Amino acid sequence: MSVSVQQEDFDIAAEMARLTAGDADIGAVVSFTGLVRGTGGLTAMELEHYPGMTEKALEEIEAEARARWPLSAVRIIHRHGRLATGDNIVLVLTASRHRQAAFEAAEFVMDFLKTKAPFWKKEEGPEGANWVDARDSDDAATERWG
Amino acid sequence: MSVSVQQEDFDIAAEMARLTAGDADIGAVVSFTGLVRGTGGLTAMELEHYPGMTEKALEEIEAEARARWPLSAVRIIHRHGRLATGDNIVLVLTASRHRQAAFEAAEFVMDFLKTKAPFWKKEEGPEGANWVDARDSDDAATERWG
Amino acid sequence: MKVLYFAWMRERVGHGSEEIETAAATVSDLVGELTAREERYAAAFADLSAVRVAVDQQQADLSTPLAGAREVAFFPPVTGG
Amino acid sequence: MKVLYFAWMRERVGHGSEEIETAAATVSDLVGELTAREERYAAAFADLSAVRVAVDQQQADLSTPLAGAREVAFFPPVTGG
Repeated sequence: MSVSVQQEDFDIAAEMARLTAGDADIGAVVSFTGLVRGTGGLTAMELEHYPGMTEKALEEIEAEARARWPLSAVRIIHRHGRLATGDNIVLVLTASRHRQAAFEAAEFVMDFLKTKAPFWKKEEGPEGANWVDARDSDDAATERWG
Repeated sequence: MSVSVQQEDFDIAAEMARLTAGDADIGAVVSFTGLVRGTGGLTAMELEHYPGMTEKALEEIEAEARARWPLSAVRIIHRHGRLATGDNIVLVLTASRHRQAAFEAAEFVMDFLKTKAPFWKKEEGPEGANWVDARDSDDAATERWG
Repeated sequence: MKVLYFAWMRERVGHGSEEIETAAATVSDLVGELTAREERYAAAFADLSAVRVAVDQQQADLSTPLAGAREVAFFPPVTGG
Repeated sequence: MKVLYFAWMRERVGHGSEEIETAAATVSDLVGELTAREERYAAAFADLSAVRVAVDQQQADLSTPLAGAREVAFFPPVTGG
């Protein structure tokens, strides 16, 4: 199972080991880890999602990445629920023979995840809790993949 | 110490934990792991390097990346000596507030490492041992950074 | 038909899920019916440029037909990752 | 001056390091002196397009002056990562 939406934290070393096990053709693994930033006095966040559609969206994102790059393996884990500053939010792993495919596919997955996967962040800081606005730069990042 | 040249394997989870510890501004960590591929019946390789110059080259590569992107932390570990199929060769970690800087810096470090750091691979396969030729695509990848 | 609301749309409407009887032909018609109901719905849909919609868990828009649809979800632009 | 050889250049020359007395003004002069010595040096430097050089651990080329240099290294294009 290459896509997971879960409350629990993930173990990047275990995920990488599982990803590359038994495939001697993998020469490059890229990981992206997203963390809760404490900028602006933020102490925690609540991550809401759309159960059912979220998994479907992540699977579509993975399929699209596999169609565009020669990938040996992909793993996407996105957490939901309450997360504190410094906690992991998301893990994307891409494995390929060569580094360029792995790098580009990981970036692609993150760009699409930011704009297509139904997650919403509510940040808790010194002035109360606020829903995070979508960033124009994320839309722009997604558009560059055509 | 953000640059290491060593025979021993590395622990990506421990390295990531050390990289992000105590810095609440990190929102994105990208890792690149290079592995020994078993393609073409390769069973092992010997990785020779230039002690002294290697460390200097990696430190220059790191400094160049930090000058180009707003990075919170960088870690480069390159192994040398005898490595078997599936073994780790290199680890590059980049941490930043946002994902684009972390992705670009990790790619940049790898492109420069492939063309500027004094390492030479001798692969052992069914037909004996052979020094790996430099790849034109690595030179091209480095040139795109101007 | 099941109608879902997420994030601040859920908070404005006051609940995350409801079953409704509707003959709305499109998402746009459904939005019209909902906003006519009560002030809290009107508040949730006040700025349609900030509202996204999925029909049966597929991205949709105001013109998407609802014939045969079982689940419609309204939410703000996503902010995951 | 210390002269180092790596990878297949080391194998062709037969050793990885040597101390030499030289008055060579540039890397190019030094290559000329070495290749004139013995066949194994000539073999190592046969294709100069495949030879890279560092002077005191800094990337250099055939025209780099050697005044004051303590360490010169010859090697093929790098293949790390």
